[in-house]
Amino acid sequence: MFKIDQYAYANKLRQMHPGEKFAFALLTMTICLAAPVPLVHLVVIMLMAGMVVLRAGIPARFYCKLLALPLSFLLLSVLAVCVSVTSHPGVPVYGPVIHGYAVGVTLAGLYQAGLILGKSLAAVSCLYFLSLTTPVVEIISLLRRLRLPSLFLELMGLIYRYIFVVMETADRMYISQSSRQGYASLKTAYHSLGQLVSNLFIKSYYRSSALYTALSSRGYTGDLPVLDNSFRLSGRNIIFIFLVELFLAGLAWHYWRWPF
Amino acid sequence: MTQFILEARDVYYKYPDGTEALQGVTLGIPGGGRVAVLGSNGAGKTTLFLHFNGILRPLKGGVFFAGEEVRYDHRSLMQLRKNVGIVFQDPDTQLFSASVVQEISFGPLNLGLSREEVRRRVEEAMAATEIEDLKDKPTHLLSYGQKKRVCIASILAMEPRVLICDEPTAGLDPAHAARVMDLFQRINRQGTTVVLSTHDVDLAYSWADYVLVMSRGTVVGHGLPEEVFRRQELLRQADLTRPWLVEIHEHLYRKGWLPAGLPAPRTREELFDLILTRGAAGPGGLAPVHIFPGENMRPECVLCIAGKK
Amino acid sequence: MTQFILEARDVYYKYPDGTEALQGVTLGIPGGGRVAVLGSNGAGKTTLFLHFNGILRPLKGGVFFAGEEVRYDHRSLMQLRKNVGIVFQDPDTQLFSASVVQEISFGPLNLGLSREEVRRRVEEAMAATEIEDLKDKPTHLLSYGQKKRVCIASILAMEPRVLICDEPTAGLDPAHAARVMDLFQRINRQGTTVVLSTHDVDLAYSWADYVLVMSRGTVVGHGLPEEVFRRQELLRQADLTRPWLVEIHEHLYRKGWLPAGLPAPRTREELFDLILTRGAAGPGGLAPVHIFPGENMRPECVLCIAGKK
Amino acid sequence: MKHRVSLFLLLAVLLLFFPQQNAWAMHIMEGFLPLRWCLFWYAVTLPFLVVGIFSIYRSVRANPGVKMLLGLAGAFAFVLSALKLPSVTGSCSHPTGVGLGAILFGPAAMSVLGCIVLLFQAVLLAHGGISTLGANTFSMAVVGPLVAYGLFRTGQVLGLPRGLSIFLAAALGDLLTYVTTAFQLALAFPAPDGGVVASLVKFMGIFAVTQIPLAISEGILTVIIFNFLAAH
Repeated sequence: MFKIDQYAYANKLRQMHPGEKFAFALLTMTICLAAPVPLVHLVVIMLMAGMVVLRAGIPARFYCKLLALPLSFLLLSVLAVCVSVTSHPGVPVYGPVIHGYAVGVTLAGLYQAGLILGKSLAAVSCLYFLSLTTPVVEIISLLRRLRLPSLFLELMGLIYRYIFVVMETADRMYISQSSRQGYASLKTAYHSLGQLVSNLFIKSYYRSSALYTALSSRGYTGDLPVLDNSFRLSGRNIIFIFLVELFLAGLAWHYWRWPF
Repeated sequence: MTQFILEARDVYYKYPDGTEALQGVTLGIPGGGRVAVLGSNGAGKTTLFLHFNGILRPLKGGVFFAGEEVRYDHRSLMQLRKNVGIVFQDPDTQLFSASVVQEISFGPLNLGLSREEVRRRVEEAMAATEIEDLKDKPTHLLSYGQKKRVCIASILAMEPRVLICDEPTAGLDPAHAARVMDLFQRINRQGTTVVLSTHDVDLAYSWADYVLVMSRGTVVGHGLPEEVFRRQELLRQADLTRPWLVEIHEHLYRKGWLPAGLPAPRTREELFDLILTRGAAGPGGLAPVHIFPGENMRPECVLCIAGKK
Repeated sequence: MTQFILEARDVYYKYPDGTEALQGVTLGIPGGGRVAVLGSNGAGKTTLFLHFNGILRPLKGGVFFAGEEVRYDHRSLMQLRKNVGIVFQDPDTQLFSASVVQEISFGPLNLGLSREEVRRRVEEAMAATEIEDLKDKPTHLLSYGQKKRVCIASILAMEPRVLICDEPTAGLDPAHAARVMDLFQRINRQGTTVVLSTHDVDLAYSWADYVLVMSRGTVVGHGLPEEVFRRQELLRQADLTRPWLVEIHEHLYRKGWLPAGLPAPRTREELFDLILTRGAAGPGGLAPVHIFPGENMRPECVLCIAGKK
Repeated sequence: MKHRVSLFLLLAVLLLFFPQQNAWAMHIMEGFLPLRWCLFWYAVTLPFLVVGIFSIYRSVRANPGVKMLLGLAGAFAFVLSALKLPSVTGSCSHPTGVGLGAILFGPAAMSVLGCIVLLFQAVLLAHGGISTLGANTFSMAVVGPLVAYGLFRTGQVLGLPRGLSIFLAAALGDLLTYVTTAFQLALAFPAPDGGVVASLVKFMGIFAVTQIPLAISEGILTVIIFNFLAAH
């Protein structure tokens, strides 16, 4: 149902320890966020693309599509950042002047926008690396080892599991409605969607009580203990991650404020 | 071509998740027929049905209704969905409304009919499916069998020319299943083409007048039931078994107990009748009518009579 | 009394919405048996199962496990749920985890076993249900049949003395249904009592060694399959049909083609074997072994040989 | 002021040519906020999560079935946000379910459910992000539900027609979620001339065009849903 999720279960880095992947993604992301160094961002974008496409074996076309996904938000927001409105004649603004206000782009604004663009793409690459190689189940197991509240994690597990079930139900309802012309006009569409959502809610409610029954029959009394998959830590991977982070941090340190 | 009301020509379809559900399906549904589409889980039956209704659009190939290719614009789709109705397998995902009447009127109202016309159709559909007494009941309080009939009524009320039904008897007990199949028989007699998918070979054999066998996204065989179900290799390939009637008939005939030249029986009653009246005659010859011991006789007596014969 | 591992004595149950689901059910499940509970939709099969596991508490009457009445305190319930496992009909309401291993480990962990013991049981259960290769797959990417087997494994891992399964073959095609039934056969052979509900009379007849028939909240008949399925009135009352094998055997026997004194065949193969080897012998006598024409002979030849006999 | 209006119009025209408009634009994407703001919003959100977890914990203690109910509710919320909502402007968008969830489950549980749903949107759909999870949770799972729940309750107390209070709760809950997002962005990126306020106007201007019709759509949908729920 979700391509990212499918790849998470079927990629070449599936058997790598989730802790290693998690640390690699988050440390790299932190360096990206902290360092206003375009070169670092560029290196990270390349590095993650390499890891995802070459090491994990995710098709390059799919990865490119994914990278284009957040562009609509990014371009809109970046527009808001770099467009300035000013009445001070001193600031160099490139754009039309309306009633004495200059509306346009400043050099500094442009630079800031570029910086945000690069930084966001780098951070997104880190997120993609994690979500394309690590199944949600393993992430939850990892968070359990990191001592997050078990209630929160159990809810995460249940929600993740039932997203797919509820989604399929919604899908079937939508198909059944549209085969009966439920979405032929805007008015019927609102009507149908309203019916769909309320029905989906009721179904989910009944399903939750059926699930409670089924789990009670297996001895549920309030906790959901489960056995986690075990993975082996790899010394080589840890050294690799350490070296990469060291290199990125060094790069950031050296080129801080570059090129201005 | 014109005798087919629905046709698929070399249809390919791949779901967004990569499943290649249809891989070059070419088939025709004869107008006015009772068609059974057979195949194991995941053979592509439901995907095919969604194409017949314009919900899915083939990646390659075309779907034809009454000889005309389906274009996927608004008007063409309206026309298609008006004429081809699908009853899905799980009644729970099809029923939305608070009451049975509201549910059945959903489709006709979307067709833009007048209130009176909708009311007439709803009543007719309820009468045909024998659910008049459920009229004001909330749909979620119905039993499984009742829900199934409400689903069928909600499609019937759109008065489609083709009624497609996905696994109509799944989850029903024998008595309810028989009622549903009776209903389809009646609908078909009134001129509606009825297509249904199933993996119950016995049911398909007794009911259908045309059979399509699907396996792994293609049609691997089609024809009259008595022909299709004789092809063991085909059935094996599609993960299906042979109908009881065909198997037992063949065994009796090989053994020499049933004469050749007679068509294979299509229902249990036909088979038992055949055993009763035709059994043990010489090849081709007419069997003498035995005086058959009644059900109330003790088994030993039956044996004696039979033994002496 | 002691030969029953599970018993219900005069159990009444009414759902909060007013449905009177059980109205005085008295029955016993023989330990180590293969028991089929038959009945139409809404006969009360699922409600009964929920009583056997202590999920529902009878309004009147009592449930007994191994001769002891179930008290509804925490310890007694845990004890019961450890010994009686239920596989529900819809796998999606039973599988709460996206990971197969996590899912199976939940029950054993609730029993308070050590991690090593749980791991051992999870592995055994996966081996028994042949799902080792699904270990790294999430449950939402499994097929219906695979989910079903994960559900069964998750109960097996608790090593219950009684395994109850609600409609195990509903929604499965013949090939998958046969695999599931095979699995139950193996589980039973290892000493576990297996109880399943179904409305497939053919399946129940071939598989079970004890049959219970329910209708409208009561048990209307029980006994050995060959006895129960001979009682047509009982089956009609419960909205069931007679198994194919029973019907055909009876017809052949009445006709005098099959000798008396032999037990009715329990599988297709047995029947065809019977026709082949025993057919047309005199009453009670041993039938001569015919040299049977092979499958490759032309039908006419078969007929000639058979006819001359 | 007039000039602000003309700027608004300029951007509005720009946006009409912009292909993708959807409610997911309300999630601040991964890497967009500077590190210190990420940490700040995590810190602000944390107390609400703690309160939410404790409130859920108490409910589960009283009735273990609540856990399954909330699990399904969270899945439902996720699916809701993935549905296509026919917008009055003709394009398609996605409901947020902020108002619906707040009225059905209360704001305390919504903070936890919302946080999990947002996390899954980031991981499964690549909308939002991990670094911005704190900020997004604050706007969508704290402010939105609180506003919606407050408005709904106030409407009940004042004796407004139920439909109207539901509409206001859902529409304004939606709108305030977006205002919060704009505020978060403005704080992180103050304009060189005019500071946070000027920046806020810019961000509001950009998103208002898409969000106001959406808020209205969502309000209407939520009323329809509650009418159906009442009928069942």
